[in-house]
Amino acid sequence: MYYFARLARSIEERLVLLFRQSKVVGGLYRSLGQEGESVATAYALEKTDAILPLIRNMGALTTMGVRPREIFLQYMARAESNSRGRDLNIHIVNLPREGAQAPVIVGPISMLGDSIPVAAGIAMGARMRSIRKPLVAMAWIGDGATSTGAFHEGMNFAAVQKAPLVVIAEDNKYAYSTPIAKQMAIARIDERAAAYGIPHEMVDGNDMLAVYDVAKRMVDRARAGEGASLVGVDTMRMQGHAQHDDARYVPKAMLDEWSRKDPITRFRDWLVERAVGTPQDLDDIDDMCKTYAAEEAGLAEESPMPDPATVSRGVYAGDDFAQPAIEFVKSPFSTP
Amino acid sequence: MYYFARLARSIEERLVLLFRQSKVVGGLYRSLGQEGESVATAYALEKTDAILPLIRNMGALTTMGVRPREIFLQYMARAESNSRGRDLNIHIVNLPREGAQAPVIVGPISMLGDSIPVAAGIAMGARMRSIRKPLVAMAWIGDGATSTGAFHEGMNFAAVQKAPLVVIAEDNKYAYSTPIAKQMAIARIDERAAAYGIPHEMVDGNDMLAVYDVAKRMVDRARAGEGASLVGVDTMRMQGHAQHDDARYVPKAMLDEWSRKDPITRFRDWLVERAVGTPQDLDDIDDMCKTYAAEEAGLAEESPMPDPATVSRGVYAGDDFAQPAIEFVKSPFSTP
Amino acid sequence: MAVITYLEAIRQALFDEMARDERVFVLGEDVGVYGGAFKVTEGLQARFGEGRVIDTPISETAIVGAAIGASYMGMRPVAEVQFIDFIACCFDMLTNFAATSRYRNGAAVPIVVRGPCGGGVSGGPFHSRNPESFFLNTPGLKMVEPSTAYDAKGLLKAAIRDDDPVLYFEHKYLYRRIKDDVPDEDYVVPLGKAIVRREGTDVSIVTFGAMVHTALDAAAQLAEAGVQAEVVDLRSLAPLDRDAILETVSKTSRVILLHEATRTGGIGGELAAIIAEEAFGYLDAPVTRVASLDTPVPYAPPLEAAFLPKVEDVVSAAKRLVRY
Amino acid sequence: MAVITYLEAIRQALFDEMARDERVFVLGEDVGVYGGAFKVTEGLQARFGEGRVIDTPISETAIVGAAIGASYMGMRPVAEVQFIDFIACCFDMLTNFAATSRYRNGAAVPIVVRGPCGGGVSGGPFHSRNPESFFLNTPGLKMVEPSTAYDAKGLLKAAIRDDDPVLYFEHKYLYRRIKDDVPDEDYVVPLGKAIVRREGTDVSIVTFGAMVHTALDAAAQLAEAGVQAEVVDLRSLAPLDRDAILETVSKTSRVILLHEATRTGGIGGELAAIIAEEAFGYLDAPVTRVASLDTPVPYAPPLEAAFLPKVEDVVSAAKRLVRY
Ligand SMILES: Cc1ncc(C[n+]2csc(CCOP(=O)(O)OP(=O)(O)O)c2C)c(N)n1
Ligand SMILES: Cc1ncc(C[n+]2csc(CCOP(=O)(O)OP(=O)(O)O)c2C)c(N)n1
Ligand SMILES: [Mg+2]
Ligand SMILES: [Mg+2]
Repeated sequence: MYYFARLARSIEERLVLLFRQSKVVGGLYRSLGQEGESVATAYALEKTDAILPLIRNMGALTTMGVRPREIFLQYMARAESNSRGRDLNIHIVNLPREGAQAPVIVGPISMLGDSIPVAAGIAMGARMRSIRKPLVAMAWIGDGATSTGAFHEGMNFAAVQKAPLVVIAEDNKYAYSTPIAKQMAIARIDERAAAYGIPHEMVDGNDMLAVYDVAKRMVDRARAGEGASLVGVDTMRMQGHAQHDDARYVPKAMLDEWSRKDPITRFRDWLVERAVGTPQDLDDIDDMCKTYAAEEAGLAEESPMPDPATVSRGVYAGDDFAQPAIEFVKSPFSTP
Repeated sequence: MYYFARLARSIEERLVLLFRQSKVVGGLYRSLGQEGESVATAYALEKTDAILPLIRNMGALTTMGVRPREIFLQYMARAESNSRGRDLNIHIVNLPREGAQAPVIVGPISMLGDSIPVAAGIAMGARMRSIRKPLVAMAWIGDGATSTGAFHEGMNFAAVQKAPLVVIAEDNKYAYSTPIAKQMAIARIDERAAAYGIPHEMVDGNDMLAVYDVAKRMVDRARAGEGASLVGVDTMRMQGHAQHDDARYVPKAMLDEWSRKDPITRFRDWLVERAVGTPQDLDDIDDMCKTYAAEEAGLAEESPMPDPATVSRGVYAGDDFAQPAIEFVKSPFSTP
Repeated sequence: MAVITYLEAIRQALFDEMARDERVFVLGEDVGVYGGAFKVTEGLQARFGEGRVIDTPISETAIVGAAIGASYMGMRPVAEVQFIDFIACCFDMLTNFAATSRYRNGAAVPIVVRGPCGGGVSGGPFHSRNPESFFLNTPGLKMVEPSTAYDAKGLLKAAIRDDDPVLYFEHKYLYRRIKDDVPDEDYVVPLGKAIVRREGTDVSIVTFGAMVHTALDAAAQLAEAGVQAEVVDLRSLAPLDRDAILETVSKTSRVILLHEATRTGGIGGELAAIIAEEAFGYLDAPVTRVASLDTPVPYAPPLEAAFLPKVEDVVSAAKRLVRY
Repeated sequence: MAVITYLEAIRQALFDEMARDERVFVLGEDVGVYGGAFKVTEGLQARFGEGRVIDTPISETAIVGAAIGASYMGMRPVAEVQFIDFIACCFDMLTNFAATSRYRNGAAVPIVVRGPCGGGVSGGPFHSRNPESFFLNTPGLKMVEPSTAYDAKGLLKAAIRDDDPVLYFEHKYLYRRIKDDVPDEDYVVPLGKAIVRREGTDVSIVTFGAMVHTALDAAAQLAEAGVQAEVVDLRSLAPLDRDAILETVSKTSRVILLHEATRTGGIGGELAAIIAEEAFGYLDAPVTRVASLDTPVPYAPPLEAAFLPKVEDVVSAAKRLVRY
């Protein structure tokens, strides 16, 4: 888990450099401070389960083995990216292919909340097709996005259908500039689930072990056919909504307090205490992630921009214009 | 309250006759068995508050003093109806007019759930304009309609804004043919409100006094500036969704059981026990309602159908085509 | 061969496709036990079980969203919108998620979203609309609307087998009012292909859905007046059969665009543009639209009658054109 | 008089109207403390307080629904949709509730729903759309889209004072790219009135929004080639200024319909129909649409450049027409 979280952060740090060189097309959204929960929740899944991440779930992608190059290709809108430069950042899709043992990945569309009904359908569809039986779907949703009608309809339908779906609701204190108090009148985001009659728990999102523990329990019950559930994670968005946003609306004291709770540092300290790894081992991993991210970014830069001649291809079926499949990599560390 | 509930039932019984004579245009939706909760909730309001009833809240209209003729005019799509024959059944609207002390009435549009955000806006708007300060808005919503995204967005916004809104969620066991178990995975409909951090209570919807009691408390707190709340009423739709639906999907035993709990009969028995009225008094009221409904229906039948020449009028402002105002009547009985 | 109603033809298509392909399933409000508000799905649940005929909560966005998700996993969902007016409640999911999925990531969305459209039954402003032009400006969607029982069955089978999201509009006025011969054996009516319902040389009436019958009645009256009208039934609204449109215009040089949706912003505009751009040289008279009035759909019968396009409207428009 | 940006003009209109009329208030996502994603509402909350500049949850349907309800109580709400693409999430509330209210019950809905539309900034499929034709078939709504700072201010003031629901589309590409003279004193640009941006005799380019500038560049190039193009800026998309459209066609007999929305099902269809119906006699050449390609809006700059209508496209279309 340490590696996946580190890698996520290294990828984003590399993206910041590319952004400064204006090689990133459009906006760049950081998950700084939230890498822990993204990784620890996805870590509770099988490598063949389904994920529906949002823009801040880079850690879910590294954990499921998405090759970093894929992410750089997307952010730089290159021809070899999964969307062939047609859609933004981590808007990537990987559907079940004959034989392939890869995870199902359905990246977001920008309309917040829409991924929840789709996640319910993926969970139900997999159950009907008995694909990789039993498949569990995991979807992440921001505090702000839980206010959308699509979230409500999708959660309620998943609950009634007892769909094998685990939803991770991220209270990172803000939706763009809007503080959570203007978003909902409940104290704990997981109470959103009370309206659907499904199990829900709140967890310290910056404590990776605690997050993994809750997520694993919810994933297990989903796989056992006990239906949908929601995990509320208490965390903090440590930067602006995107690079253009200096987030001056966030109280400094709040950031200071949360910076002391950085999930990666906390997990690192725990590993050292428990002597699971020495500081040296962990520094090595850090360096490895930095180098790996740099290499992958370099490879991605070699990919050309899309050919304008292809712009009209693939709107409908019947034209053989296929999108490149996502490449997955094994982690250098054995994963249970 | 007895009178208003009786009158609601008499109006609908008269509508059934008109329907059989195919004088009703389109469908006819009964509130048989639910007149009690519609009346008892609306009875908790001031006569100048705002209501957003749905098709089964005939009792809310009688309670707020809408003249029965208005309802017959609407159902028969007559020229003098509030919608001039342009919209169905109780889709009527009465907005604040200079000087007038009438209630604000915003009938439904067919898209279920849409009335909740509008209700939130009415409550917030009245507060901003300090109209009849402080005005309380009451909206009714069916079990099925609580599954819509519009319901969720409206409830959440009203909660965050502490809008003076009381929502009555009617668990009448079915949404058309769909039993509540296929609609939601919660045992009590009022738990929908747990997602919004607002007070909610469940009440026996066929016990008019209990309903009034809860509704009054919620209305009082709304008026006191304490914000939105939700009342869940446990009741039963005693007929099909509309006249065309024989509801054979409803277990006979269930209907028998509920018919023993008829809200009007129960209230009547209570009045007699407490000697508030003799059986004779109440029979007189019953007859009075029957006769009144019949007279009003007769008057409505005298109204012509709309003139086709007016069909294009009043789509936009600037053409002086005005809709007739709703007529209100005082109840023959003094109301506290 | 059997003579069946438009409604029965739709039911048969669903039945046949579910029997043929286990990936096909139906979801929507009251489609199961009740068999749908109009009984289109009657008997399906009894035959295929609750697992493949799913009664949903009142959640159009969840219905379509779940259909998209299930289709990603290899299923072939057919979602019912109880009245097509309520498709407005899932406009976002259809236009932003379903329509763009293949273009963005090569992820096919083989779903069908079907429901009853149209007026003439005193349904009022919220149970009578014709929504085709809401979706016409969104590439990635397909749309069809049958005018006969034969097409109702053949188009629905084609839509279910198609690999793109298809909106299937069934005109509720036709459900039980029209009957025609429908083969028992399997057949499809290909998407994107119009058909000439009546040959003529003087004026073309390009239309679809319930208005095809209005057009045919008008053509019959016109024949008595010595005017030979050609009636073209588009059947598919996206993609449009440009060849068929241009062919009839080149033949008659006079065209009426007839649709039940309100005039301004209706599909008649797109048709007029195609003709004005590509058949300008053939035209001997102005393109003429006959459509509903620019108001919400009124409820009272006399108002709705004044609102909807009538046979006389088509006849007089045609006479104006031939006199031009 | 002061030279200000298109964005500043919108901000001033909001500021002036809120100062002028206490019933006017603003609601939307991040419009308060942050001043809006594009800073259009910057400074409003500081001046008018949290009560009149309301930060909402992410709930477009609630935003528009609450605006309708507040307008029923006499308020004049101006709702912001952070990117106009998200208007798809309140399509139902706008087309079914707001649009029909006056017709059904004589209940006015004086609201404005505004937001940034359009491409050219690598926004991708979900932050670049032009939604006018989604709404063109719904009577009861009005729509405007300014192309200059002067109109941006004048049209927004007119929209806020109008007694019907108005959709106000602001093209994000123009926000900071164009500046022009705007009076300090109060003025409005009336709804429903187009304006001729450049006089010409050989060909008409009927357009609006950011494409007005594309059209003017094309007209300049054409002038060098000896072709005098007239550029008509519609400004209002509903209701359309039929007289202005017919007048320019009668003058030049050749017309290009230019819009940024994708071609099929775009507003060009309605314009073509009006012209084909009412100006047929004047036309010397086919009506010609220049619009974006029929695909979702692609993200990568080379793709988006190929997708959007370009000056050259207009120039060559014009040359084809004059040669016809
Ligand atoms: C339906 C919809 N409305 C508005 C937006 C614009 N928007 C993009 S991100 C964002 C804030 C999201 O906040 P949250 O859901 O808490 O996620 P976070 O950014 O905090 O991870 C908004 C308002 C959108 N993407 N979709
Ligand atoms: C958005 C939407 N979808 C579907 C419908 C069709 N419809 C009308 S009434 C109804 C059932 C409503 O059930 P419920 O909300 O429980 O109210 P009840 O009829 O039981 O009083 C349905 C599905 C609708 N009106 N609106
Ligand atoms: Mg957040
Ligand atoms: Mg119900």
